[in-house]
Amino acid sequence: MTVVTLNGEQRELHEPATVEAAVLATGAPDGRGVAVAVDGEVVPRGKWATTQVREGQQVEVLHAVQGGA
Amino acid sequence: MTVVTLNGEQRELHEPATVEAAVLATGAPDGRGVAVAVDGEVVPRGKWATTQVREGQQVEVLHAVQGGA
Amino acid sequence: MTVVTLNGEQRELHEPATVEAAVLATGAPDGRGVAVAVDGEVVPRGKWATTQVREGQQVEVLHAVQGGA
Amino acid sequence: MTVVTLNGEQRELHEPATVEAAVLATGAPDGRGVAVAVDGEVVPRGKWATTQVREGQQVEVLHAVQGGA
Amino acid sequence: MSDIFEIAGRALESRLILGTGGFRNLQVMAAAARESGAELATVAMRRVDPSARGSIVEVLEEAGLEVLPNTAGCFTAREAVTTAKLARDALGTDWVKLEVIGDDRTLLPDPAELLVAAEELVADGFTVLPYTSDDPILARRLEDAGCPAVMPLGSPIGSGMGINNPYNLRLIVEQAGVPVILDAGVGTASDAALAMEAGCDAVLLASAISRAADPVAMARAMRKAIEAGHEARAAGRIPRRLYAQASSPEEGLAELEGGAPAAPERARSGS
Amino acid sequence: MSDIFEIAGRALESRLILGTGGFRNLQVMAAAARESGAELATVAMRRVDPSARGSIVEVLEEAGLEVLPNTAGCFTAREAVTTAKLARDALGTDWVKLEVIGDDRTLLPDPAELLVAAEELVADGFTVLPYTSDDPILARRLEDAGCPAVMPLGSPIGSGMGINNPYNLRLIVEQAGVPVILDAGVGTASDAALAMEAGCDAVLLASAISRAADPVAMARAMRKAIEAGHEARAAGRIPRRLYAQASSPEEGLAELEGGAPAAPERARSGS
Amino acid sequence: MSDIFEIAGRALESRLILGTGGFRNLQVMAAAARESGAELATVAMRRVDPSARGSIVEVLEEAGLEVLPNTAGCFTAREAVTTAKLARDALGTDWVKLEVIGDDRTLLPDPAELLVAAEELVADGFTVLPYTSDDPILARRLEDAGCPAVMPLGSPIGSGMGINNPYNLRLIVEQAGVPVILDAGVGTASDAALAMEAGCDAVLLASAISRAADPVAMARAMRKAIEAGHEARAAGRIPRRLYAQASSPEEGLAELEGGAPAAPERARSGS
Amino acid sequence: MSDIFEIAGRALESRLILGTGGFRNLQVMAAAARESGAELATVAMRRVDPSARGSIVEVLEEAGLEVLPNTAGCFTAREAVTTAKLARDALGTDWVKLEVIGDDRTLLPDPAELLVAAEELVADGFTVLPYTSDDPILARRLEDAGCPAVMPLGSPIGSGMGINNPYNLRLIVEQAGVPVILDAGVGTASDAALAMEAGCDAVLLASAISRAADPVAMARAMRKAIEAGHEARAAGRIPRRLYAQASSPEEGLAELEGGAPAAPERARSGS
Repeated sequence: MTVVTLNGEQRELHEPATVEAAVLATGAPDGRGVAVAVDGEVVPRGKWATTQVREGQQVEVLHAVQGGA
Repeated sequence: MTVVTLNGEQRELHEPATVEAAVLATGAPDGRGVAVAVDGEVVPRGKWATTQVREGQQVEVLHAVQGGA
Repeated sequence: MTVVTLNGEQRELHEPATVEAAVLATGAPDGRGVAVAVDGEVVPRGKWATTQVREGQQVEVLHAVQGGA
Repeated sequence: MTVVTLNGEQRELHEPATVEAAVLATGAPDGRGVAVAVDGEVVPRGKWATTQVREGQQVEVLHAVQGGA
Repeated sequence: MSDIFEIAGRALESRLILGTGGFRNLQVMAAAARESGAELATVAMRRVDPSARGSIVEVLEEAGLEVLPNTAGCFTAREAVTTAKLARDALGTDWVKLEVIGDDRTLLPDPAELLVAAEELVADGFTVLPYTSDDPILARRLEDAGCPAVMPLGSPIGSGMGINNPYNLRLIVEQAGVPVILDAGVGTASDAALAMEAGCDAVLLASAISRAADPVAMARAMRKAIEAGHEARAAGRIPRRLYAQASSPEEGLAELEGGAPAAPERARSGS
Repeated sequence: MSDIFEIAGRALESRLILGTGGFRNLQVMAAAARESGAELATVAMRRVDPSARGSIVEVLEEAGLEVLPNTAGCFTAREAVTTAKLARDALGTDWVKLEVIGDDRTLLPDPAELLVAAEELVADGFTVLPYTSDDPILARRLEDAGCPAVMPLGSPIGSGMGINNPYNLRLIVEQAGVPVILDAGVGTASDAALAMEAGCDAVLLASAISRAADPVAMARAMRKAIEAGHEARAAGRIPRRLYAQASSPEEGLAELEGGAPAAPERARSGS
Repeated sequence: MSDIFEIAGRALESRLILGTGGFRNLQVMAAAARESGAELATVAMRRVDPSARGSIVEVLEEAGLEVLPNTAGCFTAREAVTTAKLARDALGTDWVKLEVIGDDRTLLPDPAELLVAAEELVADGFTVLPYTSDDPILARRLEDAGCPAVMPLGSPIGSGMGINNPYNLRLIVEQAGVPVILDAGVGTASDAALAMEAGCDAVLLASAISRAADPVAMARAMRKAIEAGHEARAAGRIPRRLYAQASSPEEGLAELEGGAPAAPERARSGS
Repeated sequence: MSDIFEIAGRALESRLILGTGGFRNLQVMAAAARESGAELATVAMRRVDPSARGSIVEVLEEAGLEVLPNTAGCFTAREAVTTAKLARDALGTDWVKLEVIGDDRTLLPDPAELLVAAEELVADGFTVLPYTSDDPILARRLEDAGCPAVMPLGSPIGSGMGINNPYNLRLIVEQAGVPVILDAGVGTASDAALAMEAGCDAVLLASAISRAADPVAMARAMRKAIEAGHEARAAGRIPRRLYAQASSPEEGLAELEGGAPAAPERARSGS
């Protein structure tokens, strides 16, 4: 188990704790329209499956919403 | 007795019901700084003593106050 | 001959010097869209033929033009 | 002789070509109210006498004037 | 500001009234008139000029506009009343745009003469549309006198300064029981939109269109601007607020600093 | 102000860009978007919310608009740069509307952080459209940094105050070698027309439409206002003049006094 | 704007005229009056109230001010004329500040009634100072009627909005052959300065002083502001220019870059 | 706005700071300086000119003013920093009015270069008074950088346009923890009064005085205007209200119609 901060909340990820697993854990239906940053660095879609997230890292999974001028 | 409207109120004036009597009835200490209109016509100070007011006339006794731009 | 001021100019009108004659003298093709004032008084279309203009009168024959807000 | 650009003009300075010499060469009566930069670096008053200026250097001798908001 | 625009019981589709002064020629006038969508166009009464080519009345009617005579050039109630009667006789209409000018440099209306002329003409059965100053009291007196609309100015005729006193215009609109038509002063599209947003029912435009470099293009622009201002008022604009209102959600903001430096904290602390 | 409106070589028909913040829901947004005629709509990047219904990207694409991600909510260059990169990865576009906010009460941009972020993103191949203050020098620095357009504010986001400093906007337009897009502050139609008359190439509208009582009607009004302002500028407005210019012929005036009294003479004598 | 300020041949030192309405009591009024430097103060005519303590006339005279009766509260020419006659009989002055109000919400003057009252009072030998709108034509008619000064408003009495239509005020000043006294609307010092810079000969102030948090301090501020505006006009202000004018010498600039980088060159190249 | 005006712990009596650019000669400058009451006057640094007669420093000191060097004419942080150091060496003061210009046509400040220069000079122990734009965020960044006052512009140097964006000035004043000194743009007395009413602590004036037709008279007018604006703010101005507020008592009104006709009733009924 790896504990990370996923979109601001403490979450446990089962091994292998990849970015892809983190994305699924957010409940994003599929990855379309979604992007990920780990500790403030973007992890390109192509590397989700092969990028491990480590204990205590900050994972942000974002998508487009209404907003802004 | 003559009943007139003095500064908007029904007032009885003893005979002789002159403008001068009306002015006194308003409680104006003396006539200084005061002017009078009867039924919308000015009665000059000099004619107060000799001008009779008739039953039902409208007597206005005015003086200067704070006001206006 | 009757001399009048027609639209600001001295003009001689042959007898009978009617308003109608004055209108024609202005070169207005026909009376359509035209109105007449003699000495500042309007002479209705219906009375042109029967209204005489007298020596020295001021006859104005107007029509609509571009102008104004 | 050392040739420098003194306040924008080519000037020859006799040896020893010090900053002090340059200041005098500008015709500044005395050094009061004056400051000097050589190649964009300030040379404090205290070092004028001991600072040599080298061939081709840009010497600026400034003082306060009317100006600016 | 109702969505039916009626003057004296007569419904109008267009909220743009065209003044015909200043056009190079009748052809340009007609083209601009069509583009503007106007249904009414003002005309002046002048001495017959045999040399003049073409009848403005016919040209306007071909373009589908009706003629509204004005009393431009009159400096007294008497001149204006007589001119109105001449127009009625010449053009067969008892509608008149009443102008009584008080000064030939500013062409501002003369309040007292205007009121007298309006009362006389109303008594004589005219439908009187008075060109007035932006004085709210005068506008009410004209309405009291029986004018079925009031036409306050934004600024002097042909000045292109726009609306010099929006506050007075607002008072006029608030109090008016008849349509308010902005007359004179409009320089460009935003001025016309502003007038409609202020609650005017229509705008009269002459020089702003006729003297523009391209009158036909300006006519189209003005038509859109008047519709835009009228629709914007109906759509309910946002209030003016002193500070910003975020239009982006505050929740769901990512933490992307990876260790926030002082800068953003300071910034967020606001003032 | 040319009549082809291009950003970074991409031609746009519509001069209205839609901000999506503040709409009650996606349906209203889509209806207003259609009515506005916009081709581009900005979106913000936020944390995935599984409960959220409907994808804004799909709704906008159905309505025929393309998505332009913004960096709303970012207070530092670093946050903004990362957000832009996330948007590129999520949405497959290297266009970004760059916002770096300096204060959460006024949401005014931070000039220094903005410039840094713009330089970084341009270097990384982004097409950067920066939301900037109305400072003409900052606008030029952003253009010098490689931004293919600049987006000065009229007044704070959502304030509806309109254009607080028309003079600065004018300077920006005069000096700009890239399109100028007014961003933020518009409250109603005349504000948008004014921006176009000042020479802006386009206007970005969010709250003015989304928070109007009737967003769809306001979208239509704004579309007309922007066209009106743009066409009015092209049509060549009349100059502002201090005094009136008669729009009626001075010649051909009738003499209707039948003996002119003092009044009109006095009047005509002017001042 | 001459430097001697005379009304009807009477020279005045102070260009501030005080309105007495709105002061908490006569003591505050007297203190503010002294601080203001005013020589004239307006008073209203009302029914005798025996309970009232102190005579405003005596208090003003002690403070060295002369009384100028007004016709505040009158809505018709007839009321105003009678009130002026009563004031003459009560106070022994044939000067009157003429007010004929057209609406009790805005207290704006009624142009037609005002003109009638002015003509009657002038005929009766009064020195008539009319409170008028900012309509330049009405101002001229009042001058033509024999008023030795005109008192246009900046905005409604007590509104504190300042000068709503500086353009009209400018026209009034340009054309007037008598002193122009701004009356009503001033809110703070800069409004009063602005009026004097526009060429007014004096300013009448009531609420702006009497209802300020500290009337005495405001009286002092207004006195200075009126002097400042008057002196600034006489001193000849710099013209407004669209671009900057360097106030530092361009010659004698040092070369301090030690090899100028691109930045300053770009900057200097301007736009 | 406190009533003690202190910059970096140094108390100043006068809220007028004089810029010395634009005076015909040192004699006129000295006379205006005395009349203005200023205690500080800015000077520029330029190449020694042996032909120049008279030392500005001596003339100012005789007139009782202290010299505040500026960096007028600098287009980069580097030029400005070096100029400040030269001024310190020449004049023995570590105070500097920092100007870093971004464009030679508008002389507007360059925000990024200005911030860099301010940080460097503060680090070097200078008391930095930065000439800045009216951008509230930039003003805060300068305060954060350690500037003991900020000097936002009203409009470009020498333009005489006054305060182009009162809203931004208001934001700067609201948020500032240090004195705010309006710098540049003032044209006449009311502009200076307005700045003080907006809450500025002082005003810097150069062209407005030095290029006036009568600089000495304008100096006196400006001194009064600044005091007037400052005192008016302290005195608590009346609020702006949309409608009038009668300044005459409603009670005690006489009935003078002798049978009231319709007119006044209609009038009183208001709208």
